[in-house]
Amino acid sequence: SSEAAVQNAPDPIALTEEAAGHYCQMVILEHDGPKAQMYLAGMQNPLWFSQVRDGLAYIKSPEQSAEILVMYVNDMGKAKSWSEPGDMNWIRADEAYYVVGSDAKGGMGAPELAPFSSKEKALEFAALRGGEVKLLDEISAQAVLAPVDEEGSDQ
Amino acid sequence: MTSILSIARLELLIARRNLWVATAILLMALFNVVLTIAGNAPTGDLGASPMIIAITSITTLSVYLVPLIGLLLSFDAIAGEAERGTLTLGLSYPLSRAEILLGKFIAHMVVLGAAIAIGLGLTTAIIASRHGVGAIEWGPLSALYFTSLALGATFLGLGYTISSLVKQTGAASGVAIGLWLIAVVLYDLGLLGALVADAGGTFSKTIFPYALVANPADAFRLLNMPDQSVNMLASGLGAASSVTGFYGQLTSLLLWPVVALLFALLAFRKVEP
Amino acid sequence: MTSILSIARLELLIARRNLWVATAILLMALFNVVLTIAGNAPTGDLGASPMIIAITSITTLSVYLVPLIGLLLSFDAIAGEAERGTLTLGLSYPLSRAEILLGKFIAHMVVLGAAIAIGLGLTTAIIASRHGVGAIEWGPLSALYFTSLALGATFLGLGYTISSLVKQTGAASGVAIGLWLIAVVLYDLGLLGALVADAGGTFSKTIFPYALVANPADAFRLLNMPDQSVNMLASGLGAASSVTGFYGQLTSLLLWPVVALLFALLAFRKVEP
Amino acid sequence: REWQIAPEGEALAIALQNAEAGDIIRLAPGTYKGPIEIDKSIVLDGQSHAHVIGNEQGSVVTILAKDVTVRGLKITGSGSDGETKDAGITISKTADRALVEHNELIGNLVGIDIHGTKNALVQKNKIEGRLDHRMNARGNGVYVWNATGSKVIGNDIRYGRDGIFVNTSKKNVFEGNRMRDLRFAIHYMHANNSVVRGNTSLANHLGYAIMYSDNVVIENNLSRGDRDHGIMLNYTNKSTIIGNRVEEGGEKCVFIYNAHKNQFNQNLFAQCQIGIHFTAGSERNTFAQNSFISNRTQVKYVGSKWVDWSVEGKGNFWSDHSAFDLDGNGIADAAYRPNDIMDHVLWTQPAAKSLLGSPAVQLIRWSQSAFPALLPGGVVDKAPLMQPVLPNLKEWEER
Amino acid sequence: MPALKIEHVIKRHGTLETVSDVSLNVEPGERVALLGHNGAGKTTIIKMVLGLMPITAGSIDVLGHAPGTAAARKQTGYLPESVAFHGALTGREQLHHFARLKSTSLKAADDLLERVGLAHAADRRIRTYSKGMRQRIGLAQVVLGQPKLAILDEPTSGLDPVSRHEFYDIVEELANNGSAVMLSSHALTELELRTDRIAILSKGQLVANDSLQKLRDLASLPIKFKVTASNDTIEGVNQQLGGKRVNCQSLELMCAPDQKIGVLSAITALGPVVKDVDVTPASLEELYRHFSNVEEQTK
Amino acid sequence: MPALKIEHVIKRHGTLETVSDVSLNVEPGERVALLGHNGAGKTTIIKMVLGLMPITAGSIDVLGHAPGTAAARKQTGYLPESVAFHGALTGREQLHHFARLKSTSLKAADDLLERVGLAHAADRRIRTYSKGMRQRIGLAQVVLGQPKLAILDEPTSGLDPVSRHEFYDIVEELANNGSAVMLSSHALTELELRTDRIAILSKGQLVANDSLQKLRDLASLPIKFKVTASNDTIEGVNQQLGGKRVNCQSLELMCAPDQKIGVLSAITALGPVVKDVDVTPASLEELYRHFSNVEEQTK
Ligand SMILES: Nc1ncnc2c1ncn2[C@@H]1O[C@H](COP(=O)(O)OP(=O)(O)OP(=O)(O)O)[C@@H](O)[C@H]1O
Ligand SMILES: Nc1ncnc2c1ncn2[C@@H]1O[C@H](COP(=O)(O)OP(=O)(O)OP(=O)(O)O)[C@@H](O)[C@H]1O
Ligand SMILES: [Cu+2]
Ligand SMILES: [Mg+2]
Ligand SMILES: [Mg+2]
Repeated sequence: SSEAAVQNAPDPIALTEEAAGHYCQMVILEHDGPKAQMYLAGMQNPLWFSQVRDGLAYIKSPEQSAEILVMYVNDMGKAKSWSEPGDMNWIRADEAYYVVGSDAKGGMGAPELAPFSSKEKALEFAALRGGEVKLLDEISAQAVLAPVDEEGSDQ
Repeated sequence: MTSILSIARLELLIARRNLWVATAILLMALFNVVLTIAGNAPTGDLGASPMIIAITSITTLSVYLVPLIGLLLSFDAIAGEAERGTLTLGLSYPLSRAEILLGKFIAHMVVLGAAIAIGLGLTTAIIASRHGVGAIEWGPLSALYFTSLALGATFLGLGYTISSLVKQTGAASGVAIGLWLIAVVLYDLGLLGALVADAGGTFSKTIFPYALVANPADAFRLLNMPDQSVNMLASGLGAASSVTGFYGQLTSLLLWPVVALLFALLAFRKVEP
Repeated sequence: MTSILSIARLELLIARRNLWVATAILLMALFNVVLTIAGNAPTGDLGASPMIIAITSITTLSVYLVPLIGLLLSFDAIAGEAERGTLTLGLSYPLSRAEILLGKFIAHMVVLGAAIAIGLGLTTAIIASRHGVGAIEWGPLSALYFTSLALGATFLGLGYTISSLVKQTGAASGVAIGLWLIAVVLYDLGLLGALVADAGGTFSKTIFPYALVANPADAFRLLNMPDQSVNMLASGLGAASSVTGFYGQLTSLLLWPVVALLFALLAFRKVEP
Repeated sequence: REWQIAPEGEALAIALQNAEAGDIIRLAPGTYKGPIEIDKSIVLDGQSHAHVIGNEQGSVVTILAKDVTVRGLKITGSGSDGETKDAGITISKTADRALVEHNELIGNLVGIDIHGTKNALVQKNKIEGRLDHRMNARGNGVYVWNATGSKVIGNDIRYGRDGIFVNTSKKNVFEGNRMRDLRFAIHYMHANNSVVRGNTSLANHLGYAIMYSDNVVIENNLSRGDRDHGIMLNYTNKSTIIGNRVEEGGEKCVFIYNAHKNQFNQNLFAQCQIGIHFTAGSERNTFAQNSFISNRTQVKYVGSKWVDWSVEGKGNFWSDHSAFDLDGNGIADAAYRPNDIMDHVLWTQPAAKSLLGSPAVQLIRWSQSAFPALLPGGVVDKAPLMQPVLPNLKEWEER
Repeated sequence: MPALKIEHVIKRHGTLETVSDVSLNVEPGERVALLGHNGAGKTTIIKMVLGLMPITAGSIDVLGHAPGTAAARKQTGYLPESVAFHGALTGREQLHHFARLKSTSLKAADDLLERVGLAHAADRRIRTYSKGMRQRIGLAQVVLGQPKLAILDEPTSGLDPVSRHEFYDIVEELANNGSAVMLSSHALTELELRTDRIAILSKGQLVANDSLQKLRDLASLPIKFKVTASNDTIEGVNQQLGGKRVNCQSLELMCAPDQKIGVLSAITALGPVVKDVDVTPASLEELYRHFSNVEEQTK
Repeated sequence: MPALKIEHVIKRHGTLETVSDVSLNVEPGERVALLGHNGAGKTTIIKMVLGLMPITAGSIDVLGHAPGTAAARKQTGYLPESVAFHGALTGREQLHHFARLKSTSLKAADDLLERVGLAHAADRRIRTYSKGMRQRIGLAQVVLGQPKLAILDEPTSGLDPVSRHEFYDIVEELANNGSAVMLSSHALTELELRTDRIAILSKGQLVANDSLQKLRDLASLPIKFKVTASNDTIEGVNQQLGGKRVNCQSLELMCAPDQKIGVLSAITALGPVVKDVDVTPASLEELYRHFSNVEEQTK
């Protein structure tokens, strides 16, 4: 995105009780894991995503309902724990390091990409939980768009 | 003034004898009636009034038909006289070239105006007979009428320009059809292509809104389309939206006839009979 | 024969100076290239060769463009001469009217033939450069070429007919555009309407297939889209082709130019300069 | 033994304490003080005129024993703590085979909480949630958590958050319920191998929200006037959606996000802005004999692959497909492509909306029907039906 | 056998009869001029002869063929009254084309271009030609291929005096080579020496059809003398010669053609008193008027 | 002040110079004829005067205004060399239109239709008019509104002899009312009595510009006598008069204009031997050729 977009980008806001996931329509405050918020041109309030994966899926999907101004994700390096990702530790999605392919599950149970502002913390996480560290542009669309079908996941 | 009117009178006479008037009226009437009746089939979902539905389809149609009729009425205006040899004498008369153009313009506007009026009149009559007089919405109807006139006037002007520049009827008709293609289809196609290629970059935000409204056919369409999705767009365009909104569209549509006639005058001034 | 060729030569000269040749070639080339390039993009299980895809698109395009170019080349042929006053002398020369028509026809066919050939040549070149020379299928390509010529010839003939009947360039151009609309758009629309109204009755089974093939534009389309899978994707009227079959379509397409030229001759015979 | 209890003093509490397994406690008309706990396999029958009022703390009726029946009570006055899931009736982990029927649960945070129970049967209750609080702070009509073999049948649920919220449960049946004025009518999370059949969802935000679940059968349900989506599949696989009727919806009749190998058969999707919106990662779903009628956009699918929406020569019915069937086999002679290149442009370039209705757009639209070469990938129905196969549903019957 | 035989031809446009029972022959080698007021029907007759217009009644025979047949047109050259060419062509291209149509050599066309004085402009577009230059192209194309019958509708209109003479030279050459020439014209003077016969049309009817001399004799119009003397002698001259005083120095006399020499002698007999004498025979125009009026009066 | 003042006007088309340094005035009430071979540049000059064509160099003043200005056009009447009208209109409609443009009464237009002899065809489409009839519409429109300057490019082309006279009557009327008239023509004879001054163009240059009489004097071309005697006497006549034998009955003599009477007396002195004498002064055509050739030779 261009310089103008950077300057005009709205600031992130704290997660609220009303925040409902863009895809699942559920209250996302109740759920574990990092979240994402996204501002679209011409819209006052951000779109919320119950998982970072879904936010990235929105970005990487060919559909667009409006221009994306900015997306923020929780910096899991500053989160209290996986289940308490934090209120105001938002970082720009295009500046984050993501751990892709770890065993971490998002708030709803799908495989999750863990975002960090610091590359070191990301590497640390990857060492612990598996996966590799990638920048936004390096994440393939397939990684967030491919169907999730975990045969053995149900009891 | 009498001179201009006399020219207009004569042109009308010729247009009538050449069956242009009948053709234009028939075309507009036919398509309007078909669209109005087709649009009134009970689909019943969108919740739009029958009048608005009719106006939407007629707008879509008019984008094609009004420029076409305008160009067909005008492409022969200068070239035809030059070929027939009547121009030499005409230009020696105590009328300025502007007056000659104006006379022809008035005549052709009368033809166009009559054709559009009859077409819309039939639409109104059909709707009134099916849904009662209450279903008629005079606002959008008259907006459509007057913007159609402006659109027609633009293409009359451009037609005269072509006719003056080319000076041969055969060639003029070709160029006119080319212009029609460009203005009505290819221009927007280009914009669309640019949008896709640009993928939300600066073109989409800064140039596109102006480029869109700069085309009189687009300005006309946007002005007459009540579709909300179109107006909603303005919000996404930021600063450009105010310029390209209703007033921008109206300005474009009102400016174009003037500009086109000025072009025509400049081109006509260069014609040596 | 020399006379006919001399007329053809002269008409070609005039067509070249009037930029008709350039316009026709440019139009065909532009659209063909766009379609060929665009048609080579999609992936997936369409199961057709790039050549067939391109030919299918170009066929559909040609249904519109070839008649249009044909009519634009021809509408002025008689009316223009009548208006310019060159017809009187021309008709006193020791050529029959058939020969005069034939001369013009040859010239216009050369223009049309060149335009189509260049368009198809570009298509072939693009495909060869992308998929190798092996991807070129000469059979469908030459079929498309010659049927395009037949389609063009038909509308040249009809254009001469109009030009002879109307005798005024301005009016002739209007009638020509009307004919184009009817043949290319409204006729099929009417058939569709009849099909809907008839709802599978006798019309659909007995008259419709013949009515469809009776339109040279439809016959042309059916002839060039024989591939059932592509046809399924392309047009809703495909199934009717099975009734009249290849020979029916071919007969229609080969008969039409002859009939159109006969019409033209009859009309031209009636012209008093 | 049968107990006849009048609404006086601590009679109910005493009866509950003294009853033995197999006893029947019948309550005379009148109000009874809650909360109560049932820890024996008894039948508590309010005979439709007994009203148990909780103290706004915790659940009003808690079933702890197996094989308990709670019938004919009016229950109000639960607590409001979402964490502890304060409910009108809580069927706890130990209360296998509970039968809860013909009760009227009004204004409780959660109506009935099936909490880790096996084989509970909840039927023909009338549940009205709260209208205070914000939607998200309200409770669900029936909350099914970690339960197996539950049957929720014929309940009439209104107000509150979700009508039936199923979480981490399996092999349940949800049948013939009516849900109105809710967020989701039925909300599935991590609930496999269940059946959702014959329910009615009216004017909710979302009708049937199936998430993170496999092998769900969604059959013969009705969604009418649901604001966002009629049916939503979110990370849901291998499910069967058959014979449902989604109509007069708001945004989308069906929304599919990252769901695959699902089967859609003989459903009706009518009068929505979008018939089916098909997004990322949704593959190998099959669609046959569905009817798409008068949706503004029948299908929204952005993808460069061709997806055939017909199964063994039978496709779907599309109300906007103007095709013919000259050979009379019931299958249209031309394929149907719900989306064209223009749709793709509009979905990817929102600014292009201003060109809607322009000749250029019409040209492109027309080209897609005329020039197969210009088609982007997308949904193709190679065997569209000429006649719709409409699902036959029983309308909800008022008791 | 005449090259052109027009017999009892009638042409009607609706109820309007524009040619009424006209019969006229043109023999090979003969030059016939068709005269008549505007709208008399000259062009109409010509178009019928060429088969460009159907004949309402009567018959026309062109070199033994029906008008408009290929055989007739093959041997006919025609110049329309308002000749026009496609402006985008050059004169040479246009004439070469005509040469090909008439199966004549291109060399002949080039020679003709030279002959009608267009060699210098032959490769310019006809669009830039002056009116007379276009007319010359028209003339050149008639002569191409030595037609057996040449039909020229107002061939000299727009031509300058010198070209006119050259044109009639060409016509004479044609006739000498055995072609029949029918031309319509309003320029009477030039016809005097350059045509063999004159046919006068009036309101669609043929009112005269003979050689100039015969017509003169038929009409026997008076000859006019203009005698100029000095101021003081004119009175006497007038008394002696009679006639009408025009001004103080001259008078006008008329006499029948056969008295011409007698009158002349009488004038010169007056000696040096007479300063000048002009003798004007009845002009072709008077003859034309005479015949046109005869028709008027008989109506 | 002249109504039309052309000063050192040059016109070039690319490298082709079609009008070279022409200066010419026309006074109010004066009738000037513009002569010249085809392509001499007459029409070019006229178009420049009307402002229909830009002037390459020099200046033109029309009634005190620049050519082509509204003021100039307001007082100018013009007849193009190939006048044309829209065939779908009737003569009356067309002339009424012109009358409106010139702010003249429709009655005047109707009267003019009568005067040019088109009253009977006034309500027919111009498409059906004969060439001369169209030319008459053209003439009528020039005269409409009594222009101060009338520019007529070959006005009599296509007109029959009678209409030609009527046309010159109209021109005379115009001039008498103070209009300046400039007309181009190739019909020399008719100019003789009907114009005040003759300007001859050759290859874009003005080679003569004076009254006919003055031009005659300037050129002093010989007078021609044709003497006819009987077969047997011609020999003697020839010996006595000199000259050239034309055939066995007549001979031709030439003399300077001032010897005319002398030669005539000599002829008549021969008495009855002489059967006929024709006296032809140098025709306008010879005069025209003379001046055109003078130019040729000086080149
Ligand atoms: N547009 C032009 N380009 C080049 N030459 C031109 C153009 N217009 C006229 N001429 C040339 O200018 C010359 C003068 O033409 P003009 O029409 O004035 O002749 P004219 O004296 O009127 O002849 P005519 O008696 O035949 O009417 C001609 O040689 C003509 O070919
Ligand atoms: N199509 C027509 N319909 C009606 N009248 C016609 C038609 N064509 C010609 N006329 C009339 O026929 C008459 C003869 O016309 P024609 O052209 O033969 O005259 P012309 O002798 O050639 O005259 P000119 O000397 O003016 O060329 C005219 O009165 C004319 O108006
Ligand atoms: Cu959920
Ligand atoms: Mg004539
Ligand atoms: Mg000229």
